Order: sequence, then C-alpha cells, then structure tokens
Amino acid sequence: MGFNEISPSEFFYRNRDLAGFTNPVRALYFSLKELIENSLDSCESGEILPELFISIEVDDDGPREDPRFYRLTVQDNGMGVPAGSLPDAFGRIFYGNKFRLKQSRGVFGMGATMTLLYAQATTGKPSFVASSTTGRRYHGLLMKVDIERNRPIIIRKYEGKAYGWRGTLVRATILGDYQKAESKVMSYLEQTAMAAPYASITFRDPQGHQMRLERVVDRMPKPPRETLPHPSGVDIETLRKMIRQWRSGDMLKFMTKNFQRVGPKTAEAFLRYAGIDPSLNPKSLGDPELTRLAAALRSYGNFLPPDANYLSTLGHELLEAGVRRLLNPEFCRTVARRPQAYEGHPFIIEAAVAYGGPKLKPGITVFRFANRIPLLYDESSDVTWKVLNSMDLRSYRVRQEDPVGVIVHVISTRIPYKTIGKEYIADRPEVEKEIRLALRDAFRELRNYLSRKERMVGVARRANVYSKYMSLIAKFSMELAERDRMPKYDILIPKGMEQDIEEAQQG
Amino acid sequence: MGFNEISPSEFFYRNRDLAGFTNPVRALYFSLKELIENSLDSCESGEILPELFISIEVDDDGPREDPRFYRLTVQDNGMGVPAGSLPDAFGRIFYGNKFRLKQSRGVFGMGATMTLLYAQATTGKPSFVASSTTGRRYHGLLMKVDIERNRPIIIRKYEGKAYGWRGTLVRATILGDYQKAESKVMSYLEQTAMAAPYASITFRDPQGHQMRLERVVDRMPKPPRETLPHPSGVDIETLRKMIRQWRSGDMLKFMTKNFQRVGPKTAEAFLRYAGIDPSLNPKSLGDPELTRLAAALRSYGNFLPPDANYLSTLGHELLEAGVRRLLNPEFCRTVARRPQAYEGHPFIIEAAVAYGGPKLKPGITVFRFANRIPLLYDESSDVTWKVLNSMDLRSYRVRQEDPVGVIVHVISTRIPYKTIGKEYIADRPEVEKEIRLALRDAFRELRNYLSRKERMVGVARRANVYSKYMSLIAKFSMELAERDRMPKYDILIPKGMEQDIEEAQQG
Amino acid sequence: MKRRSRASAGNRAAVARLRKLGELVYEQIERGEYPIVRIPDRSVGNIIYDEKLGQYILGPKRFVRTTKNVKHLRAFAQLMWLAYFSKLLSSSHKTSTLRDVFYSAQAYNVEFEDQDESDERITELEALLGMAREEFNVYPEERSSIFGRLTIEYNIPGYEGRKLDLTSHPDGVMIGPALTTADFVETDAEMVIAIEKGGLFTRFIEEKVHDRFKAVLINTAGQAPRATRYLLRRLRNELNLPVYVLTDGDPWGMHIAMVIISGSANAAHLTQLNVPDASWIGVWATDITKYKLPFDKLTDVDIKRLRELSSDPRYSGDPWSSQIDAFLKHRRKSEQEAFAKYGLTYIVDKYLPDKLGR
Amino acid sequence: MKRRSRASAGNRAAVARLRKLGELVYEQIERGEYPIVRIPDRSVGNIIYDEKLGQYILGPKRFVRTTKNVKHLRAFAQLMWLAYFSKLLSSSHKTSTLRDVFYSAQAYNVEFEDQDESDERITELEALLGMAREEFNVYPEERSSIFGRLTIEYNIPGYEGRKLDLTSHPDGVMIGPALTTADFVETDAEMVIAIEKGGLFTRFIEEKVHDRFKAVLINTAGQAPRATRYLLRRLRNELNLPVYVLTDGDPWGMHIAMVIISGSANAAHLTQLNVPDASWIGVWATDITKYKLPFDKLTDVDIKRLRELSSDPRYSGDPWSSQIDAFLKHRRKSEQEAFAKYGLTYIVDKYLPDKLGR
Repeated sequence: MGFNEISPSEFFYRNRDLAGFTNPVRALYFSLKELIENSLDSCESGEILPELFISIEVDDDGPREDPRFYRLTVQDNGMGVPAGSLPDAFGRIFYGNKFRLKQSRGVFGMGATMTLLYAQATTGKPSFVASSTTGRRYHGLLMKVDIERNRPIIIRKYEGKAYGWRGTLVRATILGDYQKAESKVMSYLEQTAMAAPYASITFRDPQGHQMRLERVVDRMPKPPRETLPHPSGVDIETLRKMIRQWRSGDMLKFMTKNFQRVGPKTAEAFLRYAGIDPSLNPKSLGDPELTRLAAALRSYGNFLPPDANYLSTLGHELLEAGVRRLLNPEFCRTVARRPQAYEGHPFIIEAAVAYGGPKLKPGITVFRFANRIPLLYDESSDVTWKVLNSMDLRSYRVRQEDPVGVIVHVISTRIPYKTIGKEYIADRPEVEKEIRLALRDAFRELRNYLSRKERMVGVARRANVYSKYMSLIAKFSMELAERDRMPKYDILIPKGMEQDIEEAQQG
Repeated sequence: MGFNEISPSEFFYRNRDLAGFTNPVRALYFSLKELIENSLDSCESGEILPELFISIEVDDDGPREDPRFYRLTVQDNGMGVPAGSLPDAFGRIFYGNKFRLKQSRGVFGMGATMTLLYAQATTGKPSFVASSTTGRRYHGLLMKVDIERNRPIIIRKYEGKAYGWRGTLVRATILGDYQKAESKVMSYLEQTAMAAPYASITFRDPQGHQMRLERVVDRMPKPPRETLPHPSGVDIETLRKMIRQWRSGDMLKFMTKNFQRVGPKTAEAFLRYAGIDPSLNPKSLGDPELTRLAAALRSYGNFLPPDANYLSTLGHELLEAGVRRLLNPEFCRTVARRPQAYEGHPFIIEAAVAYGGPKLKPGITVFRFANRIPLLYDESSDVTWKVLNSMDLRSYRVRQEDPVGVIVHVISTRIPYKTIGKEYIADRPEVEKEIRLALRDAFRELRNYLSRKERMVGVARRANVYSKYMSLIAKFSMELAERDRMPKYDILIPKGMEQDIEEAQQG
Repeated sequence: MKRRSRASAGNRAAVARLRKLGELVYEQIERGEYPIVRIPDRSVGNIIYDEKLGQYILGPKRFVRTTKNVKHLRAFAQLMWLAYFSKLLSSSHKTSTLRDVFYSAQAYNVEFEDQDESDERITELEALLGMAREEFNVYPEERSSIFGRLTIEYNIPGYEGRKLDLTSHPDGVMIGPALTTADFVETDAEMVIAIEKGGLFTRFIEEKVHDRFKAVLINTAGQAPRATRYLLRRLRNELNLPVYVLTDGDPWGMHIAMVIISGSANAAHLTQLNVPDASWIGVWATDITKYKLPFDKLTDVDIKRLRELSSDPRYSGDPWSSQIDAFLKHRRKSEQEAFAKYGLTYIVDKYLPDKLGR
Repeated sequence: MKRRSRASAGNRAAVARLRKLGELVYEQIERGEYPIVRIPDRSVGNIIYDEKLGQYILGPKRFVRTTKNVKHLRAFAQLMWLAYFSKLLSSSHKTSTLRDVFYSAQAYNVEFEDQDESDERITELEALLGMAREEFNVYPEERSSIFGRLTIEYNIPGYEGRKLDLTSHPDGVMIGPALTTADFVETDAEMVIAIEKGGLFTRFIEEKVHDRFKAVLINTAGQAPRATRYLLRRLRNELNLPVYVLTDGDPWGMHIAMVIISGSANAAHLTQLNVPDASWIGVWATDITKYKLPFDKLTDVDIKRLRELSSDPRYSGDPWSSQIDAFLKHRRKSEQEAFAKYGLTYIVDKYLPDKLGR
C-alpha cells in the first residue's frame, strides 16, 4: 500500500456528486449555470451591459432519447480571457481570478472545468472555448482536461478576426437529460434575468425554439471591488499570512492597512483592549501574543460595520425592476439592509416581497439569490426557508391562499454555501438575523397595502348598503308605531355616505 | 485582474463549510471523526483488532469557556505510516492511499489535514503526529501545513524506541465547543463501537472522566481489497485511461482484464451487443467506437452482479453483536443484501431492525453507517429516511409508540456522499432500492416476532378468564331457568384451557 | 274501538323466552357439554331485502357463541347476565336505560368495557330472542312526542285502566314506556303525520292541523326512536290510519322517512319497527325548485350519501329514485322552516294540502 | 289556590314595548335625525354579580346603535324587522322557532347571514325590551318535561280554562309554550326536583317519587332550557315550593345546577329565569367517594372548567367551593346512573332520602 497525491481534477472527477453533477438532469443544469455565471461575471467586471447567447442542441452521435448527448453553447460580450490564460482558465481546477476577497458569482474556481471534465467523461468529446479581449482578434481552443495532472490538453488552436466581438464562447457536449431539466433551466434563466435586469439573454432550446429576455434597464450596478477583510472573526492563519507579507510599520499601522473600517482611533482602542503595544513590530509577535490578538478579534464588539462600497448590490431600483419583470405583481416592496460581517466577510441582504399579479400562485413562492445567482435546489435546507417558517405571516394580514413572492438576495465576498454545487446557504446566525429583519420590513409594507386595499373596497359598498337598509328601517318603524305613512328618510342618506367616504380615505 | 492557480489546501482552508468545519461545535466533532476513521482504517487494513485511545483536554492558553482551545489526541495500534510518508500524509490535501477503487472510511484524502489546518488557523498551534510501523522505533513530527503551497511545514522531528507500540498518534489543538458537541461525540463513539464490535475504545473527556467501550467479539471481517470497476456505467474518460494504460491484447482480453465479473463468455456477448470486433486492439478504437462502447456499457443489462469478495462487510454475526452492544434490544434482525453496482462501483447494503430494550425510546430511531462510519448530521436529507418515509410500518404491526431502531449500513468502493463532510448520502435509485428491500425483510421478521409475542401474552390470560366467566355463566343460567342448584361446570374448564394453549403454541 | 296491546303480550313472551334460554344453557352444562348459543348473524352478508315486507331482514345464518373458545367467554357471560337482568326488569315491570344497564352490571361482578359493548350485547339478545329491547323493558332516553285525536288507556302498574286524550296537553305528550305500551281506546283521526322537527310540530298544533286534517301528529325529533317507530306501526296496523312522513329536504330527511317505512339495517333482526306503506310527502328535492325555497348547497357528505342511497334497493321506486336524481341534479337542500319565507302558516295552508292531494 | 300567569301579562306588555320602540325610531326620522337606539351592553365588562339577587345582571352601560354609521345599518334594520315580526306573533298568539325567524326574514327582504346573526339580534331585542324572547313568542325547540302533583289551567287560544293534572301521562308532560304560559290551579306538592337526565326522570316516576316525596319532577334534559328555568322560578315563587336540583357528578352538572340557581352569563340581561334559593343536592364530588361510585377520570377540559368555576363568585359558597376542591383533589366524575351498581332503586331508596335530609 503506497501513499500518493492525486490532482484536484482527479478528485472532483471521481466525486462528481460533490459538485452537483449527480445525474444527467443536474449535470445539464449545472453545466449551463456555471458557464452563464462566468459570462455574467465577466461582463460585470468590465461594466458591460451583458448580451448572452445560449443554445442547447442535440448531438446525433449519442443515444436517440434522453439521457443523450447535448451540445451546450454559451457566448457573452464580456471582458474576455487573455490568450495566455485561456488553457488554464478552462483546463485547471482551482484556477481563476476568484481567489481574493472579492464578491463574484463564481466562487470555487472549478465550474467551467467541471463542465469540460463531465463532457469528456460522458461523451468523450473535446470542448471548444474561444475569447476576444480586444474586439479585433479572437483565440480559440479545442481542448480537454488532463485529469491526472490537472492540466489542459490542447488538441487544436484557432485564431482569427473578431469583427468587433469581445467576450467568451464555450461549447461542450455532455450527456444530459433536457426533458427533465427543462423547467429548472427555464427558471434559472428567468430568475437570472430578474437578478440582472440590465442583461439581455437569448436562448435556443433543442427544438430550435428561441426565447429572448430583453433587458429592462440600461444602468448597471457598480462592479464589486477587491477588499480587505473586516477585522471581526479573522483567524490566526490569516493573521500569520498578513504578518508574513508585512513589510514594515508598527502594529497600529498594521491594523489600519490590513483591515477595512479600521482607522488609527479604532486601531488604538482595539490594541488597548487586546493588551498589545501599538508600537510593536508585527513580526516580533510571539505565539502567545498572536493567540491573544486573534481572540480579541473574535470578541471585540466595537468595530465599525463593513464598508458597502466594496460590495455590488442591485439597489431598490434594479431589484424592483427585476421583480416586476419576472412577476408583474400588483404590489412590490424592496428592502436593502446595511452591511454586516461574518468571519471577516462583509455581507449585505437585499429582499423583496411581491403580491398578486398573473405569475404568482396562491401561497408563498421563494426566490433565492446569492451574488445574483439564482439558487433552485435544496430549498427546504436553506436559511431563507428557516426564517420564513419562523415568521407568523398572518400578523401581516397574509392569508394562506394569498399569492406572495419572497425574494432574498445574499451579497458577500464569501457566500456560506454548504455544497460545492452552490445549492443552498448554511444558516449562519448573522445572515439569518439580517434576512429576518429585511423580510419583516417588507411584510410590514405589504400589511399596509392589504389594509388600504380592503378599506377602498369598503367605500364602494357603503353607498349600496345605505339606501337599502334605511328604507327598511323606515318601513318597519311605521308598522311598529302603527302609523299610516312612511317617515321622510331620504334627507338622511347622503350625509352618512359622505362621512364614510371621508373616514375610508383617512384610514 | 490576473489569473492564477491556488492550492487545494488554500481552497479548503477558505471554504471550511464545505468540509464540515462550519463552527467550533462541528469542527470538534469532525476533527475527532476524521482522526478516528483514519485509525480504524489503518487497523483494519492490517487485520489488527483495533485498540484506540482518544482524549480531549483543555488547553489553558485559550479562552476560559467554550468555544475554547481543546487538545485532541487519537492513538491507535494500526499499521502505522512510514517515516517518509508521514509529512505528506498529514500535511497535504489530496494525499493518501485512498485513490484506487477500494472500500475505506476515508474517502477524500483530506480529513486529517483539514484538522491540522483548522488547528493552526484557530489556535496558531502546530500539531504533533507520530507513528511506528515496526513496533521497535517511532517517528514523530511537530508540524503545520503550508496552506498556499499544499505542503507540510516540519517544525521539529522526533525519533525513539517504540517499546512494542505499532500505530499512529495524532495530537491537535483546535478551537472547539465540547459542551455543545458532547452528545454527538458520544453518539459517534458508541455507534462506531456498534459498527466495529471488534474494536476497543478508551475515551477521556475534558473533565478527566474515562469511558471504555470494550470489544465484544474477537473476530474481524476480511479487509477490503483493491478491485477492478464493475463494467456497468463506466464512463468514457475511465475507458480512455484504461486504454492509455493498456499494454497488449485484443478487446476480448481488455474486457476480461479491466473489469470485474467479466469472463470470456460475458465479454464476447457484450462486444457483440456493442457491435465491436473482439479481435480489435483497444488502442485502435476511434472516437465513434469509444462512444458506442460507453453507451453499450450504460445500457447492457446482462452483466453478472459485482463480486462481494472485494468489499468488507460486517456480516450477520458482527452486525448483530454491534446492535446488541449498543441497544440491548429484545428483538434484533439483520439482513445482508447481495452486491449491486452504480456507475461501476459495487455496493452492498446491510441492515438491521431492533425492537425494545432499555436504550430505545418510543418511535423510530435511525442509525446510518457508510463503510462503518456513523453518519450523525443531516439525517432528514438522507436516502434512508426517504425509504422509511415511504414504508407503511403499520403493515408490520409497528405502532407509532413502539421503540424501533433502524440500522442501515452502506458499503461501497465509493459512497455517494452529497458533502465533503460526509454528512449524508444522495438518493441514488440503485442504493435506495436495495435499502428498501433490506428493510422490508427485516421488518417482516419483526412482524412475526410481534405476532408471536402477542399470542404468548394471550395464553397466560386465558386461564384466568376461564375460571371467572364460567362460574358467572353457570350462575345466571341457574337464575334464568329458575333452578335451585348450581350446574356442575368445574369439569368443563381444563379442556378448553388445554386447547387454547395448544392453539397459541401452534400459531 | 278497543284493542289489547301487543306490548303487554310481548312482556310475558319476553319472560318466557328468557327462561327458555336459561334452561338451554343449564341443561348443556349438566350434560358436561360446553354451552353454546346460536345467535342470528347480523353482518352485512346476512342482511336481505325482503320485497314482500318492504324491509331488510336477517337471512338464515347463525353464528355460534361457544364457551369452548376463550374469546367468547366474556361475551357469553355478559349475554347471560343481560338475559337474567332483563327477566328481572320484565317481571317487576320496571324499565332501565341503556346507561343503567351498563352500570347495573357492576353489581353482579359482570363488567362491560364501555357503553358500546353493553349495547352490542343487548342487540345480540334482541337477535337471539327475536324481540326488541323495549319488549324486555330496556329503553333508550326518549325525545319524541305525540298530539292529536286519540284516546289511550294505560297498562303500566298503577295506571291500569286510566285514559288520556292526546289533545289534553297542547305542547305534546311524551312518547315513553307508558305510551308505547298503552292500548288505543278511541279516535276519529283519519291519518298520522310524522314530523321531523319539534318546531314544526308546535306550528301544526298552533294551526290546528289535528282538527283541520283529523290527524294524529308525531314529533320524531330527528330520526324516530324505535319506540316511536313501534308506535307508528301500531297506529297503522291497529287503527288502520295512513302514515305520512314530513322531513327536511335533504338526504338525512330521506333516510329518516325510509327508516320509518323500511326499518334500519341496524335493526334488521327485528320486524316490528316499521310501516311499509307509509308515505314520504316532503320536503322533496323537486319541491325546492317548485316552491322556490331558500336552500343550501349539498355538501360532499350529502352527495356521497345520495350515491349510497341510490344503490340501496329500498330507494329504487318512486318517489325515491327520482328525488335522488333531482337532489343530484340541482345540488340543493332545504329545511321545513324554509316555507316561512312565505309566512308562518304557508306550510299548513298551502304546502300540506298540496302534498296530501287536496 | 289560583294565580294569574305573568306570561299572559307579559304578552300584552311585549306588544306595548314593541310599539313604543317603533314610535321612538319613527319620530327621530320625522325630525330629520339619524335614528339611534340605546341597547344595554352585554359585554363582560358590564356584567355584574348582584349579591342580593344571587345572579349576574347587566350594569348601567349602554351602547348606541346609530344609523349614522354604515356598519350599524344592517343590524339596525334587522332589529326593527325583528321587533315588527315579534309584535305580529304576540298579537296573533302564534309562536315561532328561532329557525322560523331566520327564514321568515326573507319574506320581508331582510336577510340574516346565518342563524347566529339572527339569534344575536333576537338577544339584542331582549336586552332592549328587558324581556325574554319567550315573552314575545319566540321559542327554541323544547325538550324538557314535567310530571307530578300539580294541576294546571291553560291560557293559550283554544284551551282557555282547560285543566290538566300533571300525573295524567306517566312518561312526562312536554314543557312548551302552552305549559309555560299556564296557570297553576291546584297542588299538594311539597317540593320540586329538577333532574338532569330523562332516564332518571323515568326511574323516579316508576318508583313513585312524586307520591313518596310529594314532588313535582322536572326533566331538564341536560342544561335546562329557558322556558324550563322560567317554569321552575314560577313554581318557587307562585307555589312557594323548594327546588332541588339533581345532576351528574361533574363540572357540567355543577354548571347546570348553577344556571338554574343564578342564571347564565348569556342571559344576564334577564332577571326572571332563575331560582336563587334552589339547592344542588348531587351528585357531589364527595358522594363519589362516600358511596364508592363507578367513576371516570376528570379530563383536562373538566379540570380547566373547575378552575374557571372556582374564580366565579357564584361558586364561592357551600357546597360549591368545597365540591370544586373535592373534584380537583380526587380527579373523579360520576353519573347519576352509577348508583345502579347497587340496584336500580338505590338512588330513590337510599340516596335521595339522604340528600333531602331524611
């Protein structure tokens, strides 16, 4: 029995379940998802309004019915990938530009490569990737992955004029089951368009049917920027690395330069709390001091909240635009919470509650997003459902049969996914609390809306009620009093009605 | 924005949630679990009756209360790790002896390293590992992990006499919460003892209390052996690799040498089905032929079932011994299914149903095992609960308040875990079906037991019933008939009683 | 005209049959045999619809309760005690409610697990003796009443020979053990009208239906108790008065009427609790639309019940099957009180004459 | 002795008060004012326990129903129709059930959403007039009965002057509108015994309790209907007969007895439906242990009810509070029929004399 190292690509090839490639249905969904997410990241990094073309075609080399070979093509108009980086970007696991503290859709640096891996494992076919960074010339590769060594295998290179196209195109042929994956694919595209209302998406299905989701706004949110960690909860190894990379300066300077939202005053107060001399050289810290510093970072409660500028939120306008585009509701309320942090990672919760309209069915429908990615699987294990289950929606006048949409968007430099497939979010207390507060605000506004709606219906009814009953009251009083003629009641009606209308409008 | 590769150690350090190291509670549990699993694997590989020593001690350098620093020590009497392999075995992710097609507890080659990683990240302290393969001399290391480069950092080396000890010892100091993790730790140890009734485990908790789980059998199951894949469902990339590594021989020989349960006859019939000439050189296969071969492997239904000899099962005796040791039930029935395969991986389902006794509470208690590892988290997402929820236990005479234990053990060269933390098993159809059939057999026996139990209780009652009612019948008949004296009924009683007892015993 | 009540004869017959049961068991024990009794089987498979009688009766099957089987012992003892207790009641002219029976058993070291077990055993005794429990003086709590042109003469102890004109009390006269066992002495009534609800019964009295239609009025208070059905049968058979049944317009009303006419499945072992030629005169489904009555929608339970009724042979003739169809077609139900929409007296002034063919 | 019934006087008083209500509303409309009525407030905050009367009564609060508020309009119209309809009934000496009232409204283009709304409006009219609905001829369906040493004389149309001895029918005489409004003509009774269950009522008749104890027996059939409570009050006040109440031994039985004595919270607006000095003689909690009766365990609902009773001022004296304590201590309840454990006549031969102090 020998000991040996295996490559990340071989590890994930052997354990495809871990990345979501469990079966041909999920594999098709996740392949498409990973490629689309790369494309949108690329456009947003360059503040380019995204224009995506997606197609799924049957490959006749495979079986005659599902699961069968499908050729996936995803093309964007993003920043593109430099020629020198193209092989590794698609041919290596743990390769990419996603390993600094920065918000992005892609997180694990392996989605696209897993797609290529799955393709060659299930169909034997190489994949084609092409990119242009200038709009003048493109570079293309027909390639596979060397699974054992986590390296690209370049079968053929291509090069030519781009005719103004800048962006990336990926084409892979996988064993998939489109028939069973269709609903999830369509939901993913529609919800992506909701979270990115500034994107236009064209999709062609295996039958050749084409669907276009036109952008509804022409303004993009600011792209995320690389950020320093927030000091709360940073661990010892990160501190060691910071110290290892520290060139010169005392502890006071170290604190202000390595963490966001730490100025000299905060640094001074914190170091006093931690019992560390501000004038020390960080490199002179021994293990006991380092341990004490890390413990203090965990327990100190007076750091400023994270800086929102490093995170790219949708904001009220774009969130509402997306919700209205997807659901066309009669009511929509958006909420954006202020930044918080967990383990040094800043995060922001955006949420919306929608009511009514032609698309929502009776009951609660949940739409989950993380850094603009729709999350469609394992809904019941997710933090959002946990929060919703703990809320009493009747206290917001929501009845069981009311058509309500709940949209939750988690934005962070690191999303606490429970799986590599990015299927659901762990219920970290800090995130859970913020989601609860966001939803509470949104539902309060829904309650006000429902109350007002009820009142206005009431006004219309009052006019009818008045004339009918006043005449009955007059008639019966005449009978009871044994009089011969009806009393004059007409004069009474309008005043009462007027007063009710006033009341309803003030209510 | 540049492109660069990061190491697997940095990836998993940054994404600790994926490996189960979500918080100090889970981290303590998973650290212990990973180390114990390595130890048991090591003993079983050498067919050595395991003798484990486990301790958790408070490290006073950390906080005064949970979560605080705990020093974990796990020592075994296994095969040990050669001196040359010791640094990489604990200092590299994706390093180990677990990357061939072979059943083992450890699957992802990263558990122990993740523990060391987490230790240095949360306490800053290095870990100590020691091993002896001969019983004469041991080798030890004080070490850390170079996260950026996925390499061990050796701080100090140790060496000395082993005085007969052969095995491995690991000691790591982590930030953990023992108070909240205690129940899971205790359950893990008890259930490990159930799945390995041939192991003795000594555990000392942070208060110094010692618990010993003595082995109850002296016989071990055969260790798992390295195996060839089963042909059903093998993918194209695996085929390519096999062809790449193939030296000489035609397709017929290629099939019989690369797959289990494929002899010349099976090979011939399959190649005919696939439309491939048996005399071809495998290396001469083009892409179309390879694609056709892979498709045929997916669809051909006449392969023999996998060979059970390569998997290490507990068997009825050891499984029952373990269940009785853990639960001491009044009834226990074990079931062992024959081998099946999914995606080329052979698997076997062992199951047990226990009833009554002092340890089981009313209702269904589920015990899940995978290659002898207890699974304690995310129970409701697991395939076993899915199967149980679909069964009508009333048809087996099980009432809601009955104390029933359900034990399911999945054995395979690859367990389809959904998470790297190995918390639950995906509901692959092949596995689900086998679990259902196993549980059905076990519950049938429980039904027979409950019926018999009911009947025997009845016999005791009959004797009492007879004397009481016969005298009443005689008395009232006397009154009704207006007679003076009681009829002679004593003669009637014993015959009826005898007959009932006979009936009950036959039933 | 004057007739002797079958109830009195039934009382003496009950005592005789109970004594005979005791002798049967006593003799078996004396012979050294395990005592057995053969009880008519009341399960569904042995319930037969008798076209001639127009009701459900029991078929020829019997089940054997044997003291050889320990499972039968307790029930056998309970049955014997019940027979003994019933003989006691009948001999002393006392009555007992079903609840009294349940508790009385404790005085004799015989126990019933619950009221249902006690009632089941009473029903078995009825089947065994071929007599209604009221004939051996076990009565449920009553709630029906009667009013009208009839004079009765009591037979119970202390009241022998005393008479009562059933118009003496304008709130209605309770139907209980005394009235059930009374003789009919004098009447100029031409019909009997059985009414489901007490409110309408009171209305009919206030509107003098007993005079206007020469009727004896009976308030069944929902489903007619067995004593009431027994009384209805006596009025029909002993006085030759036609019986009309007036119920709410819904499946439950149909059932109430049918039980009066054909008896209930639960009492298939008894053949003296029905009036085969009684008429159900309303409220019919067709009346709801004809008279434009306020209505409620039929519930799923109602519809299910109607489908059950449509497969019951008792409901195969007219007006039953056509009314079932009308209920299912219009999906409406209506109460007797709904006629108050047209005034409190409409049901007496217009509806009743229409329904009685005048 | 002979006395004139308050019921007849009440009938004429009802017509007068209803006319007055009509005049109030008519005049307001004529003056160009939005009509209002002030109805006694029946909410919990306005219910007061009157020590002297020994019952709950309404306090001085009123609520104003005004036609100025559109939310009150429908209820105002319903109330006026009810007043009109009640005047019609009272004038013509006809009665109507609560259900009849609900349906009758449709003939006048007035609609009640359901029976509850109709009943609520009737209760409001009671509060407004200070009269029970039975006094303006709206009756629920009755189910109580009476038997004993008392001769009555009817007042209803067609029966004026006719008499009935209440021992004439040994199954019991229905308590309905005719009996409620009848005069008491002759009695040698020395007490009234109100019994919760019809089975025991029948037992008492069979055992001649009316003779042995010179008693008038009343079957309340569960909680006594208001007409029955009214009758009990008349028996006490007009004939000066002590009233004893015999119920099951459980919280519900205590409640039945207490309502007869102090009235119900639902009818706090009425002060003529109770007998303040009636005695609850059993079955007490202490009797269950004293007589070793078969019992059931108290349920959680029972225990909750007992805790509610213990904070009700009506239950603060003896035997109430000590029996509540005994129920809570022993956690047992028992029925009247449980005495059958000692034989069918034990309750009359032993228990009743004990409880009546003989």
